[in-house]
Amino acid sequence: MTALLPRRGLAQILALIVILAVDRVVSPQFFDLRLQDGRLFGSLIDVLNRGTPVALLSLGMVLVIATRGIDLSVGAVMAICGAIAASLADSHGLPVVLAAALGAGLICGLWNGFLVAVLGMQPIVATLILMVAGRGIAQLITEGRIVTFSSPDLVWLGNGSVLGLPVPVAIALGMLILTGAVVRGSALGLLIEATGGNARASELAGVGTRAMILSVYVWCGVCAALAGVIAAADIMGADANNAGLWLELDAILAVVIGGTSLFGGRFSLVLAVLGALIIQTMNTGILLSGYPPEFNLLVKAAVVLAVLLLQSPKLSGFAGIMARLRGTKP
Amino acid sequence: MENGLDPAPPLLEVRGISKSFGAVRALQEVDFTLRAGEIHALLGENGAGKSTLIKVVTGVFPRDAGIVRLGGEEVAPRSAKAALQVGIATVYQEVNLLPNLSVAQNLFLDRQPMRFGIVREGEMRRRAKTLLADFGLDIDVAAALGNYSVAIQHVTAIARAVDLSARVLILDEPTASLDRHEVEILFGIMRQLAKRGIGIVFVSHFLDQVYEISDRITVLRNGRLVGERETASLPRLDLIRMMLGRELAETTSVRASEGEHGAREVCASFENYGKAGYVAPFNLELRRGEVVGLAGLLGSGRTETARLVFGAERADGGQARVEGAPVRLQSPRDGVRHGFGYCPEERKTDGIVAELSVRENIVLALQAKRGLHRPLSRREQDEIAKRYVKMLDIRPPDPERPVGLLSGGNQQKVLLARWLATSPRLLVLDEPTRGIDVGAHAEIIRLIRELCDDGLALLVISSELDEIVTYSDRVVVLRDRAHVEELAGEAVDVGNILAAIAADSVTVALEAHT
Amino acid sequence: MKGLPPVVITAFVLVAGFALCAVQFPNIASTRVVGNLLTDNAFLGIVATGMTFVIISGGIDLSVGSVIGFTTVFVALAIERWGVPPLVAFVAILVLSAGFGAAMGAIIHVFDLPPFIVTLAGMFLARGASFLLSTESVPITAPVYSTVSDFALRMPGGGRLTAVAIIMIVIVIGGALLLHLTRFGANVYALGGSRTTASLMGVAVGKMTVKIYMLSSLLAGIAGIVFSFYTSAGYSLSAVGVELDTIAAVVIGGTLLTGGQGSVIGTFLGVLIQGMIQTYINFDGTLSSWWTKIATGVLLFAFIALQQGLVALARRPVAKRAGAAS
Amino acid sequence: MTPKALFAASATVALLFALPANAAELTIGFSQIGSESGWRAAETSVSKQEAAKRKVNLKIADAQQKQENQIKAIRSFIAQNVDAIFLAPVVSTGWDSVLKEAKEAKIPVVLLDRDIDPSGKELYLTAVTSDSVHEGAVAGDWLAKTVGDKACNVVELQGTVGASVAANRKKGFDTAVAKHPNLKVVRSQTGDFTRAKGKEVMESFIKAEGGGKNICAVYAHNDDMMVGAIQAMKEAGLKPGKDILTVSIDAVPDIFKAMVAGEANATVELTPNMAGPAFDVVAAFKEKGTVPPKWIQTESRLLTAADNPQKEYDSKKGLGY
Repeated sequence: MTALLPRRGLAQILALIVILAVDRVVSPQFFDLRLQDGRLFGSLIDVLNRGTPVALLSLGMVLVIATRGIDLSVGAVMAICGAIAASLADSHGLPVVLAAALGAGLICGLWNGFLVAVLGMQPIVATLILMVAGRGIAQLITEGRIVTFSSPDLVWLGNGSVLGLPVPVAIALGMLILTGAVVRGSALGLLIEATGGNARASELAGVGTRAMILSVYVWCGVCAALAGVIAAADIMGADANNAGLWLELDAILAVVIGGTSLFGGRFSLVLAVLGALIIQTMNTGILLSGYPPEFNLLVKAAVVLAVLLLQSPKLSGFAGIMARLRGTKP
Repeated sequence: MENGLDPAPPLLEVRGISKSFGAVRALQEVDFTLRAGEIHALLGENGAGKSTLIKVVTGVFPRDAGIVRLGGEEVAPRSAKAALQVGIATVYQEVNLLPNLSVAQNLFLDRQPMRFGIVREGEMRRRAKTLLADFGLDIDVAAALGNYSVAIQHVTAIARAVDLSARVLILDEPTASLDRHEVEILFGIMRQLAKRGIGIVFVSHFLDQVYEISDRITVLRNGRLVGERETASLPRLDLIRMMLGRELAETTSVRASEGEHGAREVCASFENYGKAGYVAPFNLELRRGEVVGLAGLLGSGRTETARLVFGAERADGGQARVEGAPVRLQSPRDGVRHGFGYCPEERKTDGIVAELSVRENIVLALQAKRGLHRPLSRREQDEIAKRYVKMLDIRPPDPERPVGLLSGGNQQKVLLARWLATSPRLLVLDEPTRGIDVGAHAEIIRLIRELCDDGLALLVISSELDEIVTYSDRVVVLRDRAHVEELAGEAVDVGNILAAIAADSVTVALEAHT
Repeated sequence: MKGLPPVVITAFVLVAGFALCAVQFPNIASTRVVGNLLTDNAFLGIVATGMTFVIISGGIDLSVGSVIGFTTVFVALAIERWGVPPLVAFVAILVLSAGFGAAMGAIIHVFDLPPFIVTLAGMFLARGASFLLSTESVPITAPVYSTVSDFALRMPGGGRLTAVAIIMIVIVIGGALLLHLTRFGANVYALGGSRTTASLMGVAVGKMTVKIYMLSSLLAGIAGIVFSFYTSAGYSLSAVGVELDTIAAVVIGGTLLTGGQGSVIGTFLGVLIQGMIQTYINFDGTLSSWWTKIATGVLLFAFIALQQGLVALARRPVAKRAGAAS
Repeated sequence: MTPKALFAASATVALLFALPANAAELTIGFSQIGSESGWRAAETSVSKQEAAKRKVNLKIADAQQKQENQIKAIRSFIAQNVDAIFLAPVVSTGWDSVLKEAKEAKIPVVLLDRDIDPSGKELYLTAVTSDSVHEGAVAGDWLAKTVGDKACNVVELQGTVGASVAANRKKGFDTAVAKHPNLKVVRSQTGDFTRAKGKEVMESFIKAEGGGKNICAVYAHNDDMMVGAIQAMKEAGLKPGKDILTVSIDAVPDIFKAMVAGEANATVELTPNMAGPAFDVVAAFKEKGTVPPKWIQTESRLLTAADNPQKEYDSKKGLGY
């Protein structure tokens, strides 16, 4: 029993199950799945598909937060990279498009990392700069219009399917595995956790903390770029005004729901992605429920608070339940 | 101090206190008595229950059983604040004041002199000035506390507690980060306070200091009371036996026979090495199988020397050599690459990563040295962790326990393990025994010797001269951020070191304060 | 006084920036523009004053923009639809917003949750609640509104010192006095230094946390009322994103986001710097939407970098205090 | 800090500010809402074109969708003593006091695209706007006419919650549809005026309404959301324009592209040229003192697949949508 359950994450899994159950109540066909044009079709797939951008953002964000940072610019970076991808899509091949977009994300990440790791700015302020300017840069690229494209390659990235799964979902899954492999397969994970846990001590132990901090912002930029490309591919156009708008908050929320502390240290990629899914399950449920949209934010606020309270160390009652499930004493 | 025959009830009387955390019984039926005007040492190894007792008495932890009487009246404070209100104040080792506030605000936080709801800043500063003058401090009280030395911060904390009309003052490891001179000042203040009738509980690992200042001693072991004795009638060995529950030589002197070191191979050398405004240029040779001690007052440039040697600070002149070859030490990474290791003085802020496990803390430096792309597999990590947990007797022997939950001594061992795992040629230890209980203390000294015998070069900083003399082959004495003398062989003894430290200024200061 | 050097630097940046703007657009150097600067940023100045307390105490409050939005809607509906006298409506909303802040503070303290997330939920909640009240903008026609919004002290040169500007200045001064001269203010700094230590030193950390967020929400409520004076209307989408402007103003004003240091006056100057950037962009009038954003970002960077550079420069010559005992 | 460093720093800032100002006969300040949609961007670029035609020096202040920024912009236009102020109000209320200031400064104000609350009638010269309630009604009438007597379940993609245009377009549509009991709005959610949200919301509508079989028509408050919804329908294996009727508002180029492909049925045009008539009005007012009517209503043309969508697309695609 103990071995089967994850060390952490029970609160998140429970929350997801409860929200799924609520979704089932408001929308009886929630769990229906069928094959449509070689691709799975149903609300569950929508949850995965729509959750992809935030899931990708949270993959980068969780590493940044693990180093005690925060990246407010990811929404703007999404817009920039989506705009680049859309502008190039009809004149260049997919590899060039992807390279340009991801390269731009990498540069954005380098800029943030430079401000935080080298100039020593506080992460919120440092990334606020790109958050403000970045959307402007994206609009500069698109000149304020929605740049549409018809390149089948890029469209496939948004709407195609792999083994019945939508491509974005497959990409997110791939990125999760890749990030996991890079972070846990190399020493990066340990060194990031050490940097976030105690930067001074890690520096004295010979860890290149600046390089760690720089690299997580770069990775965060790349993840945001990929999310931006997918968002653009999804609607076959780059909407610089709205792409990724306020998604930084959702990504931070996903990471925190995933149990990673905003004060850095221990992190979990899988749980961060699970956090993103929790948010999207809730959003999809709201859309399916048919309630007037005026209620959307209230429901969101209530769910966020409930999930956070579930995790709170101070709620000993729940901790007791968790402990009993794990078969240990509180 | 008054004589021991007191007709009145004792100032603080603790009877039958018990406290359990889950299945762990931290305190069992502990009694403790403190008289007015006495300095009472509370001793015991880490984990003996000293901190728990203090926290139960001051209401930080609720107690399971027992009573606390203050001046004959039963008290049951629910929080540190409530304890303060009834007159029990605690000053911890890590000064619990706010470095970002002014000294005056720190002294009067939450009780500033007010008029019409507004803090009377001038009045507050005047009072702060007067208050600190009683303790022999004349400083700018409007400046932020963080600008001052740890000693001044400590005195400020004590001044605050006393001014809060504390009748019982609990000092938890107050001397741990003070140099000798500062300890003298603190002891002067303690004696003065005792004369005023305040009862002082003194927790310390420095037995010399305990004998110097305390009137009586209470010893705890494994959550139980071992006994209470008059200090004057308790031989040192008996005390140690009470604390450890076993026989142990107080210190083990195993200094290598001199004459040999001249022949030893030089593993790192520093010529004219220094940094303006930090440490004056110095020459230093570190040889295999040799311990070099750095002695001097706090702020004399010991830690600064260590940081330069390791590469944590960049030198602005001079040449460092490793095995004869010139090297540049620009960052800790350079130091690590050349096979250096550094256990800093501030374990909590500069040493451990509290949240991470013992295993992860141990492999951290080795992993950093190997680089990202050559990760240690989980199996290798487990093996390394297991090996060092066993070798250094880290307790509890659970490599997956977050290191922040370990005692100070065990954290120190984890840090040692971290560097040993990198197979270093030179290890720099800054106050390796500070804040560590007697048992672990002796163990760490033994370890230092063993490492040295294994061919490691060691540079050790310590404020405890007895200790430094015990293990050092050579001792470099620092004063005013400069290396002033190097003692070797027969010359290494406390008297010579003191003489070198004292030179002129300090003896004058010491006289002025005693 | 605490945090003086950053304040001086921010003040210098403001004056230098203003001079440069005035060189290019002489019209800027008029009392009219200065009056506009104060009037247009009145609500921001008020809410930033509250945010300064929160940030110095080591927290953050993302809900303020939504609280402003909710306040305007509530006030408008109360006065226009429910027939409540304006003063009563003001008192009601201030009680309500203070209670809202207190609840967030209590959750942060009791459940030991990060303020960023709790106030983010608060932001959703307040905005959602204002949608529930009304999604339409509601004009306020009560006579007190035209009286207040038409009131202005004439400055020489045609400038107007409006009622809302006066309210803001009073609150900024009040906030500065509260922060620097009272026990509450000292406790705010104490919390920012270290919550645990502050608690051990006798500061009632829980109560302080509740009070600080209460103050922030209360000031957001006042800012909401000022906003409703400013626009004579209540609108559920008003003041979206103001929390970020506010945080930027506080930071430009020299307050550390890590807590423990900062000042209300610095924040006030930060608000004016932001207002000046916008005034400049408006005067220029050739910047398209995207250049406006980019220019704002570049200027934000320039100000922060300049300030950091100057602070570093100012600190360098100061040798570390020896601090030896007598 | 040294004076030298300060000087260097100031010089850097000075560079940022050193952008040239140009002179022209008539200077007009335009407080634009922002660039939240393609239509808005087109309005801005058409305004610039029209200004260039008439040699008007147009100062555009972008408010980033914030009323407070618009008020600031108007105040700085007044401070600059411009000849006239154009205002595209983000919200209908809250302009009284700043417009009073403009009136005191004798600067005429022309509203573009959107009207303000009636209480402010005497504060502006004229309003060049469409009637967004009417737009909704045109869409509703078209749907009623097209469907005839058949029962028809309509799903609605609303604009941003709280936006007055969204409320008006909903109101106009609801009124028109209410006259036909066979038309029923079964689901209504906000798509925030964006393609991405429009697509996401449509996806969930399709799931909730039996895979789209129960939906007979979609009404979107703007074309961008409809473009997203069309994609959602196609991905669900439905044929937009045939299985499900579409009607939306704005007439952006991409909706004509969809019409050409037979995937969209109708749109209601909102012309981006609001500034043109406004310039003429201001010029006449300045030169001859001609007082224009209080409301210059632009036409809300209904455009369907029958109206040569390819031509419409070609004429609009260069306008900066």
